[in-house]
Amino acid sequence: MRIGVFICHCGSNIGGTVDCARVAELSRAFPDVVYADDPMYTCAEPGQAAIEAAIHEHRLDGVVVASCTPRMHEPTFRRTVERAGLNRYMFEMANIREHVSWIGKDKEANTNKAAELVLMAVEKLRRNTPLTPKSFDITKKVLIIGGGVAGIQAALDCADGGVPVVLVEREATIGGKMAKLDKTFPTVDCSACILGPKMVDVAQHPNITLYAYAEVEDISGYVGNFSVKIRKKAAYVDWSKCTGCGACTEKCPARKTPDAFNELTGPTTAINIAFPQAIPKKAVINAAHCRQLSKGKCGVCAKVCPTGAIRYDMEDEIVTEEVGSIVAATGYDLMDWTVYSEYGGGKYPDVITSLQYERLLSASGPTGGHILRPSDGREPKSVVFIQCVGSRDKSVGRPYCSGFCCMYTAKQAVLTKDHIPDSQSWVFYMDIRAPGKMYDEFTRRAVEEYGTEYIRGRVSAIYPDGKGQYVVMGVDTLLGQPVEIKADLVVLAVGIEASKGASQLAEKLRISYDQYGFFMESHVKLKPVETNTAGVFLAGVCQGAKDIPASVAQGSAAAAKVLALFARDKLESDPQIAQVDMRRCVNCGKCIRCCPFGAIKEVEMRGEGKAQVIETVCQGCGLCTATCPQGAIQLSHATDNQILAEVNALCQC
Amino acid sequence: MNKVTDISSLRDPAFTAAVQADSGQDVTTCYQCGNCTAGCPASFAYDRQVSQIMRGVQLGLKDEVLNTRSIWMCLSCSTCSLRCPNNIDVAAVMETLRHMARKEGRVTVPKVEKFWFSFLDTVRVFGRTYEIGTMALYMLRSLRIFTDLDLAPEALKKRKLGLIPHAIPRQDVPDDGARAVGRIMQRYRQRALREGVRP
Amino acid sequence: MPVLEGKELRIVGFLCNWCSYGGADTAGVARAGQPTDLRIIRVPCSGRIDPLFIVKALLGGADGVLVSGCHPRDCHYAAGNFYARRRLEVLKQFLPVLGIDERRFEYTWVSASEGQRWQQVVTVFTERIHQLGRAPRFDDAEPLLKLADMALTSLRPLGTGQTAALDELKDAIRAKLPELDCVIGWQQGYDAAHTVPLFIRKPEDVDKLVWGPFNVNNPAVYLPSFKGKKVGIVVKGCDSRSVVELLQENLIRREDVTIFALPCEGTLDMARVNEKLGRYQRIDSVSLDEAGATIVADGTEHRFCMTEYAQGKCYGCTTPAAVLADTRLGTPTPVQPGTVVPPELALLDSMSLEERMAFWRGQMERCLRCYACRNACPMCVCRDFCISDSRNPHWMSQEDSPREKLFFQTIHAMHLAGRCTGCGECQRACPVGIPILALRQQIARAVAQLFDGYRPGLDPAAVPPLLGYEVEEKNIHERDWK
Amino acid sequence: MSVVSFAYYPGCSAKGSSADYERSTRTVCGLLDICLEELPGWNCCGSTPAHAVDTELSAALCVRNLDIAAQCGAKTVLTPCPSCLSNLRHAGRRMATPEFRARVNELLDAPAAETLPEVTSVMQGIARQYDKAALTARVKKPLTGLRLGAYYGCLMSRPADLMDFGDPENPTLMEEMLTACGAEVVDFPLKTSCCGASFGIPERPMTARNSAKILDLAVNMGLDALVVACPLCQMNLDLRQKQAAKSAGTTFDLPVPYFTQLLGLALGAPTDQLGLDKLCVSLDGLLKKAEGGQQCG
Amino acid sequence: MSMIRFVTADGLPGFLAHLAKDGQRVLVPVEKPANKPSVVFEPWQEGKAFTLAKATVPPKEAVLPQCETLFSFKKAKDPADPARVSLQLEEAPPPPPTVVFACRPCDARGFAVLDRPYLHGPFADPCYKARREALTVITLTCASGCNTCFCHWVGGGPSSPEGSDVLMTAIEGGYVLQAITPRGEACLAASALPDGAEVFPRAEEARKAAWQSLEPAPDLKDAPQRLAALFTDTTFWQEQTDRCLSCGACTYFCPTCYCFNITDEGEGLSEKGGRRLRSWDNCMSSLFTREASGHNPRNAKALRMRNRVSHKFATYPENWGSFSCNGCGRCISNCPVCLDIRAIVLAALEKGADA
Repeated sequence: MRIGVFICHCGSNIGGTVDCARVAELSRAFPDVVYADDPMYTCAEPGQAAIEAAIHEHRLDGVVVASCTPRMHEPTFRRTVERAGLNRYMFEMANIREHVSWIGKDKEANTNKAAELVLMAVEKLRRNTPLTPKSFDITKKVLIIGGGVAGIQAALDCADGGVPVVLVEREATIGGKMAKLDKTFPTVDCSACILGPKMVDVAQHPNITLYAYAEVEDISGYVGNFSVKIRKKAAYVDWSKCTGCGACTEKCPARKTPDAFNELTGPTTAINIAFPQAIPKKAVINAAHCRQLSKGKCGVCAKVCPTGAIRYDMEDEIVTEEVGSIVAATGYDLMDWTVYSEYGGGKYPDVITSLQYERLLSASGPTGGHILRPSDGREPKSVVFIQCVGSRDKSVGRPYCSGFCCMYTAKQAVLTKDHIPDSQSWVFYMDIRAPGKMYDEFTRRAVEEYGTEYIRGRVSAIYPDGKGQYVVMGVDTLLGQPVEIKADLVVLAVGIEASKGASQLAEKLRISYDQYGFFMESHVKLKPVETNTAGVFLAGVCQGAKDIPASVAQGSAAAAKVLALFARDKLESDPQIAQVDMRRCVNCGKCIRCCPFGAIKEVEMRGEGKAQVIETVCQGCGLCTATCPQGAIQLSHATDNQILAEVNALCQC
Repeated sequence: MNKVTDISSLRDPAFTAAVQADSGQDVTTCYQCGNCTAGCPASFAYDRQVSQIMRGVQLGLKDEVLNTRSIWMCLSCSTCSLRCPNNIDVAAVMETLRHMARKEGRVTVPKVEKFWFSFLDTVRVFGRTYEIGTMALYMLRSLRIFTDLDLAPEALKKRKLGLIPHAIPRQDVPDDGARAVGRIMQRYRQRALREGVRP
Repeated sequence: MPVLEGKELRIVGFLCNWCSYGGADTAGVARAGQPTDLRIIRVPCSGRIDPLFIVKALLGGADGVLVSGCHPRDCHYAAGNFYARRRLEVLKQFLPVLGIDERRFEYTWVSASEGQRWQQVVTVFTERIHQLGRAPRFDDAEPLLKLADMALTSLRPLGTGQTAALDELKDAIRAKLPELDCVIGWQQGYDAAHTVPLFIRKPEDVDKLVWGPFNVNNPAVYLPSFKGKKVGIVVKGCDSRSVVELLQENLIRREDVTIFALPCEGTLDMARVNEKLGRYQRIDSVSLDEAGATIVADGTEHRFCMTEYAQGKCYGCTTPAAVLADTRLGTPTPVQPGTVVPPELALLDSMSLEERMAFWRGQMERCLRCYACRNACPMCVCRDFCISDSRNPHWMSQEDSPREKLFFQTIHAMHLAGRCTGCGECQRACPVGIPILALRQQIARAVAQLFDGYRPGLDPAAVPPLLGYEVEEKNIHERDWK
Repeated sequence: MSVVSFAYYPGCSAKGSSADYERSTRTVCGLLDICLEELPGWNCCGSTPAHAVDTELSAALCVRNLDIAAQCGAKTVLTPCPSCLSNLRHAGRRMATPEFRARVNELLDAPAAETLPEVTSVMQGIARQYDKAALTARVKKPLTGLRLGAYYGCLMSRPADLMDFGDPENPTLMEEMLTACGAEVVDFPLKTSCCGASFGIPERPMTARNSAKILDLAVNMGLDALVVACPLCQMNLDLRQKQAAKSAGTTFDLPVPYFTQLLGLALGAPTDQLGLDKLCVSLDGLLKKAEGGQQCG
Repeated sequence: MSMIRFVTADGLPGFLAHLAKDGQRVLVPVEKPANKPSVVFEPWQEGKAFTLAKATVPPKEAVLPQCETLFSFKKAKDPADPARVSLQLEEAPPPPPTVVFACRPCDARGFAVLDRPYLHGPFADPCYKARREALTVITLTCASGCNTCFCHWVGGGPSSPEGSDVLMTAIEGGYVLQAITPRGEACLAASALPDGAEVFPRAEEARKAAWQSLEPAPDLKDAPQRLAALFTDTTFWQEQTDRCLSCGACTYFCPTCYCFNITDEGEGLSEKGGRRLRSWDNCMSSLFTREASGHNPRNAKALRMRNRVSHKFATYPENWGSFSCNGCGRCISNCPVCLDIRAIVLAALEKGADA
């Protein structure tokens, strides 16, 4: 073999702590290496051109690039060698940036380590074989999980692009958190007015199948051919008959049912339609509070329903959908702020969350859009907003910034002044994060036009003063003094966390998630919509904190990814899959037994049973290779001999 | 207050490191939210707020920090530690600073230290606290005769303060208990002197 | 390339591409400083990691091996790490019997987001390896030879099968023979003190069948070669476990096999019998009584009491009666509850790590790589395609170094993990008497301990432990990285 | 229930300023079949002054007591005083560090026992034997009609991992006990605020202001009494109540009894065995109210 | 009469020390303690315990090691043009002069069997030749036969001198050493051992007694032709090999099996360099005849057994005029299933007689 080695300086990123020229020099002594160079930036256009030129000039049939992580540029360089006429798998990378130059300061050790990593790559490359992908048919249909604004946007864009969409929403209505908001920053326009039409579009779009009050039960398959089981939860109402007239909700006697849509700021009925603009506008019975379902006597709704839609005997139903791609848009939940005992831990009725405050502000909320204290229904005159409750707080395990609280707090302060002109708002903050378009201007308006007092510091404790008000013990670090404020109402900007069940869904999707449950994108900067599982994309806050415009943008971005994927009629399967050496196979069946994908079947060959890999099903994990005792099944590009060559490059005493 | 601090020359990284090592706290994680100050029951008696002291430690401003009244007025109630969003045991930092100041002989609020010594003196002699004794010693030390005199009638009436020192009864332990305590204090004192710190 | 003398030690890492390799990248992006010793080999999944790679590295001069994959439940391939966890844990418990400090091998889980955790893992592991220092090299060990203590007490009475229902058995075989291609049993070998496998094809062959303490061979070894044919087999209790294990792995079909069983009262350790008989030309007589055998050779009488001369495995045997049988004759032998540490394993247990390495160094010198051990093993299913003599994959060379030979024993032992029934044929077959059974016994002990006392060959319906997993492993716990 | 016995460390104030706490503790434990065996020859834990001066000195003073308990074979030591509890527990924990242990042993007459007993508060000790229902079953004179607040002070519940009192911001054990005694217990938001501690002598405004804040809220909430578990808190809130009132420019008349005193009343102990006479703000009004409640109830 | 020397039992170590001087490798039987003890040939060292028991493993290693490096190679790259690689061969060092001490007549005859193909055919194997020419064989005659050995069936016997340079026979009080070849004479002449002509008759008596103790041997002269006739009778071979496990115990412990395999290991560029290895091969293994295409002319173990037995008792005699089996019986005693080559040959004779 004739191998070329390229040791990238990556500017000073590698060159700063690795003697790249020395590594190149050492590489020239490695087996089959006929050319080695140390370019400044290998991934840049000139760097790639140099590789192509070297392939031609030195008749290379294999290339090793030592630079950053292969998770970043392996595809780039594979295309490079392909352009120069090599098979793309005749290429290996040595990671001398993330694994060497960035983590060690000792230049001698780094240089030696880099050379060894190159040697390992060379030894592996010498055992590489050209691989050719196979193509397979795909199902051009997309599953979108979550019907918040990000999921809605992704659904509409996909549907408009001609792709059939299956939209699954856990709640009885789509709309997500945005549907609960009164107004949106920085324009202070009505949330329902801008989201409502999109929700209606979802309901009416011929390409969209909506499963509301449903959850994804199980996902199998792979990009292009996923099979999804969806659990349609029992609503106890036949939605094909329900017209959303609301007669049932008027007569329902269980009037103390907690109202999740209103963030528990007021009660509702056991049979309920979340809010007037709900999509689908269908009733759902809360079984735990329904007298008929919990105690077996009532049946009022069934009596009053004009279409006979009530079905107390309804059970969950599982439906299966075949799709080619999946967009996860599961959004977020507020963290459980009651861990803050110093803020009463939920004991004080007038210490509420900002989302609850939205419901108090909203005309469709329990107070009809009037700000009234939950404790006594009085209009508050002194409202204290506390930011970063459960954000940037390691002591409650939430060290990250929730991203949008600064902005909505400013908005809520503005709205408070609008609603109650003689009120005074106070905002305790640590830093104001307002980097969006018109954002900083908006926060300034809250101060300059609406007289909101921003106090730089956290709040140590809140307690009722025994006379109807709350003492807020804070600090003004700019003043260098502790401060106390008597408040009528305290609104906590509670931090966000991944929505409930996010990690379980990630496991079903076989995607990664961080320790807080947010889904991992493929690359934090360059692949923010992709996941490491082909065909699965992310939209909205499920990937990390972001506001509405960013969520909508990512919804559209995910849709673009889906449309791009479906622009092809066939997909190419990764050829890095297992292959059976039929002669070695003794048909012991161990590989078939442990393959997680059912990608190995038994076939008959000349009267003997043999294992055979189904190429489009195999995902290339190599479990079979590690299992097969006689080494008859080998994972291409990670064969026993290739890994042994890497081991032997290091361990040959 | 109104002075310009030349941070570049006053900065003492070794001081920051020493505080971190002795207290076991990573002060770099403090992001100056001020929550310690917000909850501090002694803040009104401070010349520098606790969050400002944390800032001083971060910057390595040794004199600024060790010469404060605040480290002497700290109540050790740990409210700051409890509420710190970065899990810093701020009270431990304050106590460390107090120990450092004392060992260097910097006692900005001598009366507090005098009270401690008065207390510990009775313990050394009797093995247990002797409240009247403590007060008497403290009055001697601080030359403040009128301390709490307003309470005396009530306290005496209710026999709140024992007039007789309640030392460790001799019959309780084979070796005189009070003397054992005295020996502990004595050893401590000798060791401190040997190690060159103020006992 | 050699390690940087005085600075580094040789540490090899195997990281899954999706989580831990990404985690190491994340650490790099965060400039999370780490010791430089580690060299990372990127594999698609921790499930891809054959534990033998790790042994290969450790025997080849690695001072430490670190494996990291996705956290349980987070595997990119759904379950690869669940399998890896079991296999790697078994390996970890196996290494000490070779004389390798198990602390030199560690496995853990690091996700792509856990750069800090990765930094911690690398730092802690590297520190640990530096504390342990350079790994002792197998080739440097001074050979040490020690003997297993065979003075053992048995869990059940040992005898010579005097009252066994041999005639009824013969009748049963005769009756069944027309339906079968062959029935495998035992017959007298080159003299009366040795038996060999018998293949009964004709009714008159049945008369050759013998039963007694000389029936040492495990006839189950022949079953897979009869796959697809109807075959009968006469078994001792231990042999029946091999049959069950073969059934469990679908290497034979239940409907093809007819099992004849007599309760076994123990078999003789022919190694020690031959040793005592010494060089002789003729066996004059062999007489059996309930307690043992009396052999007269070249006019000299030798007495072999079963309690003294049984095979090592017989003392701890809890399955003198067949686990599975179609025709079962005679009354089963009672077994006391309890466990006996097999003598070979007890010997290894009594040694320090250094001594164990020296022990194997000494034992392996005389191995000729004849592979009698492998071929006598009923669970060695690869047969003609063993990776020990293959170039692709190229696990082993033809070199005759003790290290290479021990590596083969490790391959065999690891491939038997969760499958070895402890029949001991490997060791019995070894012409030069290397106590290789100890390696299998250690694996079996680890499997039993990790998987709730699992013993291979008892239940044809059980899933072999290393071909299955539990999402929550009861006895495998994530290690602390502080 | 059979009699259980614990080693007992009264703390110095028990012999002086909080003799009533000591008295009522012993009475209540007696009524509850909890035998308290006072450690022979115990010494002062060093309180705040010792640890303010030096951690090792503080630990040495504490460990001497723990060592005595260990010699007596005690597994658990009860103490009524949160300050003593905190010091003893801190010392016990720090002794797990070999270097620290060595430094402390240098100060002692003889090296301390390897295993030192655990220390717990009298309150937790009682709760370990009696859950709410079991306590209610022992109540002879319920405190019906009394509106009480529970005040723990700053030391009792923190640091949380050391003091083991549940939520350090919101301990509820005392409330449970008082509720078991039949009183109406309202959640007192400043239950873990600092009263000013031992600064009463060197820096009177410290105790005065902090105590005033607590007393003020208690009065605003309409409490009949603020129940305490700490000798120092009790002194600051009761003996120094006038100082506090003066600093706040107001007057207070709020009884501040120990929880053991109220427990004793509920369990039917004679008032003279509870040291009620030592309280500066008398409980008389309260007692009358309770009796009235009992009559009504 | 040839040179005769005598050595007392106590004098053996001294004699070995004499042999070992000048760096000569003296391979002596050494017992390896185990529950199944084995005896292997190992280089003698001062103070090292040895035995005179028949070895489990024959001394074939002296001339045909289990694995030998034929040569090693290193590659060097031209720093100016890494594509230019020069290869440097390193011949294996010349073998040390070796004495095999106290092997048995069957073992010594083994060397004679190996000599024919390796030295007397159209091509002499240089590696073998070098080792063989540096070899002195001192053989201890057997006092008796044993249950598995049958040297006298195949032309040997308990005191057969074939292949030996010196024959050594135990008599009371010591051993009589008889030079058989000039090399043996030189060996004895150089020693300080006293003359043993006086006691030689006692040695002859012992040898005679050994011969007399043997069971009568069957006549195998028809074996080559009978076996050849059975070549196509696969049923015969299947019946004979039912219990064979296809391991290599019979061939690897055989003093006359000489098949080998050649593999290259290692990299010319690595520090250790590359090695061309010659290692024993085993005709009982399926791999022995597996072709690159995957086709295997001896797929069944019966066919492989046919090869082994036929080679020893038919084709080798056809080529070289004598059996290649020397009747040491190790293939029987070491076989995990006690497969008995004697029985196969006898069955072939019987079957041929029937026909």
